[in-house]
Amino acid sequence: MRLGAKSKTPTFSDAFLQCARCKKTLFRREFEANLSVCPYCSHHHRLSAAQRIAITFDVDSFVELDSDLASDDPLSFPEYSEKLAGAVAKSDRLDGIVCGTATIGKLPVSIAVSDFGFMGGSMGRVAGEKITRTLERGADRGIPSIIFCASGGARMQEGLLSLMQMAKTTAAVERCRSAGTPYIAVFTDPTMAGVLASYASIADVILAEPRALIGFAGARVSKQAQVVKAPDDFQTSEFLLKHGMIDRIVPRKELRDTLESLVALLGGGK
Amino acid sequence: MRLGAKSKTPTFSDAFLQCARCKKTLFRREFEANLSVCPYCSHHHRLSAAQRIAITFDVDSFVELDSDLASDDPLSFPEYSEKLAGAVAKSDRLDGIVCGTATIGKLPVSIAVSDFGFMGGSMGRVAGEKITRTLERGADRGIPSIIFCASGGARMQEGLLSLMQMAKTTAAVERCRSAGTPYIAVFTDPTMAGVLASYASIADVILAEPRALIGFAGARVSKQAQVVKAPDDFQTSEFLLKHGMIDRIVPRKELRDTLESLVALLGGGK
Amino acid sequence: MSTAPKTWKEWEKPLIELEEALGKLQELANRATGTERDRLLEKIKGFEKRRDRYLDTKYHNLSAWEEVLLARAEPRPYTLDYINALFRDFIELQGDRRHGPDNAILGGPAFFNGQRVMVVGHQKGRTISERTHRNFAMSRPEGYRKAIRLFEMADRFNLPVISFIDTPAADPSVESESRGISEAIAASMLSMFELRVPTIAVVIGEGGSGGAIGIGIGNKVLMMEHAIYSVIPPEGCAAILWRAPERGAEAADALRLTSRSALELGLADEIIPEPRGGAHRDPAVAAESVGAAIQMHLDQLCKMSPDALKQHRYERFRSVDGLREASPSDLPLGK
Amino acid sequence: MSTAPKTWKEWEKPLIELEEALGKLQELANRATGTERDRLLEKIKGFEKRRDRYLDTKYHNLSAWEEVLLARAEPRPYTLDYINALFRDFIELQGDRRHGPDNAILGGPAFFNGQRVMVVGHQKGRTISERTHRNFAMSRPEGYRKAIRLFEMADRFNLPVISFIDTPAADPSVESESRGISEAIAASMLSMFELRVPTIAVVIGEGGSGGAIGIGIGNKVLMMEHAIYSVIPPEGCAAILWRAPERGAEAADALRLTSRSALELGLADEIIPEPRGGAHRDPAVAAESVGAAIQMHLDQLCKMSPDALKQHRYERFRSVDGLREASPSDLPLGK
Ligand SMILES: [Zn+2]
Ligand SMILES: [Zn+2]
Repeated sequence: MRLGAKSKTPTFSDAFLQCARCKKTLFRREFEANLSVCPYCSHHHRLSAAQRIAITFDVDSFVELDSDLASDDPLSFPEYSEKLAGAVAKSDRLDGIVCGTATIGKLPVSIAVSDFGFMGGSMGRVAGEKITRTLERGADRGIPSIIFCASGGARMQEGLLSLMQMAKTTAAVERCRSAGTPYIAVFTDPTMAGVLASYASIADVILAEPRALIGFAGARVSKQAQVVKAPDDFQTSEFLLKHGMIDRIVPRKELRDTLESLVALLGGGK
Repeated sequence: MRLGAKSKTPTFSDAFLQCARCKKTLFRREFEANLSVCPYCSHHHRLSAAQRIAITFDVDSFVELDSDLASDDPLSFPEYSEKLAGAVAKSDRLDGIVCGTATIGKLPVSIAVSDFGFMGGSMGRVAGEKITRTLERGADRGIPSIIFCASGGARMQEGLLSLMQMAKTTAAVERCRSAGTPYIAVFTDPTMAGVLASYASIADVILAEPRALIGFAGARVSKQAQVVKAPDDFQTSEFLLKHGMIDRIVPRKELRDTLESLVALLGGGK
Repeated sequence: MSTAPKTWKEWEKPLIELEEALGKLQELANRATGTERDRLLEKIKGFEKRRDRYLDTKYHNLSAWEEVLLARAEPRPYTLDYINALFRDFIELQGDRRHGPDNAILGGPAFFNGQRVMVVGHQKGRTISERTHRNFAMSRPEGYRKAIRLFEMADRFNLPVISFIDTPAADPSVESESRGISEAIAASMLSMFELRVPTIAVVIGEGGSGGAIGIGIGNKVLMMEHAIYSVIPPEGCAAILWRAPERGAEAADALRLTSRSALELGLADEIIPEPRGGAHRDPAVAAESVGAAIQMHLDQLCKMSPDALKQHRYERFRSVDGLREASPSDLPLGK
Repeated sequence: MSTAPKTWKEWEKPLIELEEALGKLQELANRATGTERDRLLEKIKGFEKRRDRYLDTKYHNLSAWEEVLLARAEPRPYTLDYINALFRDFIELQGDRRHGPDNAILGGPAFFNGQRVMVVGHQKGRTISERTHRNFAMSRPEGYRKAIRLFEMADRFNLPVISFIDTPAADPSVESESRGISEAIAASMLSMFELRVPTIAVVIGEGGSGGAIGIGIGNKVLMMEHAIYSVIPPEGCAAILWRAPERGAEAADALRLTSRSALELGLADEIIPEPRGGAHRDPAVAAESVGAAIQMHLDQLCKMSPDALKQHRYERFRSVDGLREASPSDLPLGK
């Protein structure tokens, strides 16, 4: 495992940092003990995949799989190889999705966690493949799948191949449905576009962290298309809850328990 | 068959009548040749079950079934026996639903037609039973079912037994779904309450005649509950189409052809 | 009939007086000693007997109209009270994936005596703001569509469905009609008929017409002793039939909407007895009875195969009115 | 690249001049006689050859960007043009049973060469009012939910599904987001994966990202020769990557969005050739080609069992990117 070898939190100094929302100065130790949630404004800062896994699943239960699947540049898209190499170097990982198996409350689950730090968590062939394998593992082993979403959408540098990931991952959700294995999605900041419009939105149960950005269209597109003025909470967790698109908004500190209960309640297999 | 032995159209004299909507005087012969649609304002006047069957299905193809099922008074509800006897005497029928088999474009169908003239087409035990048998016949024989709705809702004089007809008829729709036999509903004026909220609304295809009254709540209840002012077309075919609840509004003169095509297209059985 | 009560509190008046007297006696007894104390305790016992006798007599002889008023009474336990008492780890799931949350119907998975189940129910409110929040337990289309999601999930994950019914009616507003309240109710029933897991519906208070049966397609339909189940509110029935909504008590009689009538008509499978004086006098005992009844039926149903459960539910509602095999001679008006 | 055309009409200019000249010659020829007439007819033949040569050369060598402009051209045949040409007794069914009609996606049952099928497709408009009515073929959530209803009906009644894809994108408005456009697209794809009838998707013009693939889960995915299929509009791609929407032509190249690229990448199963100069020059011939291709694939698919069809569709999309069995050594960056 190379989990989070180089992951970073918003820096200020080594001992302090600044809340990305209210800009207050925070003790790093306290902040991290508080799961990277600001104690003043309760802003939920983004987590790396490694951090997420550490605070969510049973200690040392995570076994990473498919970590050797590496994104490549199938279309020879301008500047893509360089960007990809940069992301790999920065993260010491080959793709933004970390997946494998773990336990929660001692129950086995198939999991995937998206790292927004890796090219904005965008979904190319490899991200789609890892999500698909995660869901298929859930279906094949008769265990629940849990996916933490964090993505700007499809990775356009892989063109139509990226679009096809929407279909492929959806096909994997269908496998879970046929197998009768639960699939729980957690929307974290941000969950957008091609990811939202495929496997993310058709989970059996959808949880979201408070005030995450969640939407179909990028802000620019959306603004152009606006006849109706967008409400203040547009494309937030709260907006989605209000429109029935998610099941609960769960503060980070309750997320582990909620997932544990859901896994126990929805069980695995028929 | 005693179809429509005593059925009536709005009277004025023997040769003339008055449009119920625009009040213009109409030649009865022309009016009937025009399927009881006003040539001036195109108001679709209510039809008796007999008239409906005559203008819809292949000539002489209708075979009535279950005509001997008679409504009774299971709760000894005040004044119900008398009302029922009156309706029977007036219509020379035992219930408001006329059902059986017929052909349309030479293809066999299981059909039921509600007669608003019989106690407002209200659904008691017998109406529910006849609808249920109609749908079950469709499922069992692998042929499409067609139901013409016209009802004020459940028949309250049969109390909870009437409410149970909502469940029973819905169960019959489920049988059609399982059997893969199509079920087409036609909403005619009026289609309300317990009928709309059960078998009517879950047909595979829903057609409606223009400007029929269609709704869940009676006008009185609805008015009390109104926070929002009702739009002018509230509870009409046009309102339902605008809200996605029906598939097409079909003028009476095109209805036969539309049904014929649908029956041919959706076929029978898997 | 013009003297029909307007609220359940009317017949509780003598009771309140009795209980006030009891309270005073108890105070005196607490301060008294010796024979005086014994005398007071004796008196208290006597008063308690009188109270119990009154409750027994009154609550076993409520008129249909009084049952209506009691079924609507605010202190009665609501769905969440039963969930809190009988279920563990209930996780409410709110999305209908179409329009928005509905607070008049809630639901989610939970443990019931250690068994994984899906629970769905109408929820009333007690305070004014709760009631508004719950829309008086009158569900909008999104409530039924959320229920459908939960039913389908229950089917996929093999969770028995327990539904609690307690609604005056589905929401009849213009908005509800715009979003297809009729279709939502019908589709919810249809979805329950498709399930291959056990379903148990418990009418805990008001079983109000389409709004109630929309989540009421149980393999077993149970009713609390003082619950009602009706095709129309008696006031509405009186208004339509006699243009006299004030004749609700008469209509209540005619509609045969009590649990006893439903059992006699074969439309309910069991009556769950309530504690002396109604569920609200001892919610814990009431919940215990509900829990025991659910468990008993659940045990039976869980022995059946998925296909058998679906078929059983179909048969139950197909035959519930005794007409299935009807031929002319069965019916008085038949020829 | 700064000289990239802004509309397909730019490269049709020489053509228009040619055809004007042709028209004049024809007029002269009509009035001429004898050798003069022969000379003119000869000249006409020459001009026609030049026109055809121009069309052949030009239309076989369009740049990716030109393909984008052509795919968006208003005279191209739209879904309803193909339905009218190839299907009989089409009955449009409009209800989504949730919110309202959607005019950007239409569908219903119809006969295709005598066979009962379900046809669903995006619909563009030509006049300004048609375009507004069709919301520029940008479907709202209700369009996809209507499509789901039709897919499920097709499955129940054993009708193969033919979908025509022609949309710039799904509608990205605030209203669409409020009603769950993302969920609707995903659920529509999911529904197509569940089908046990043949599905054939034909990209006839613009295959615009999620809005396109939402109804694009075919056992076979066919593309018209001059259709495009892209994860993002090239202008949007250029705007995001280079903050220069005007560099759409470059992005179009990079995105590999032409039918030829899709075929090469294994993402399309067949390219349907268009008449010389594009489908709009001879819609009848174009429709004939589309019909023939559909019929050919339909014949093959109809031989498969319902379960095999579902599995086939899953396999197709599961393996489409060649990664299914990928191990590290397959990939350049793998370690
Ligand atoms: Zn803060
Ligand atoms: Zn008129």
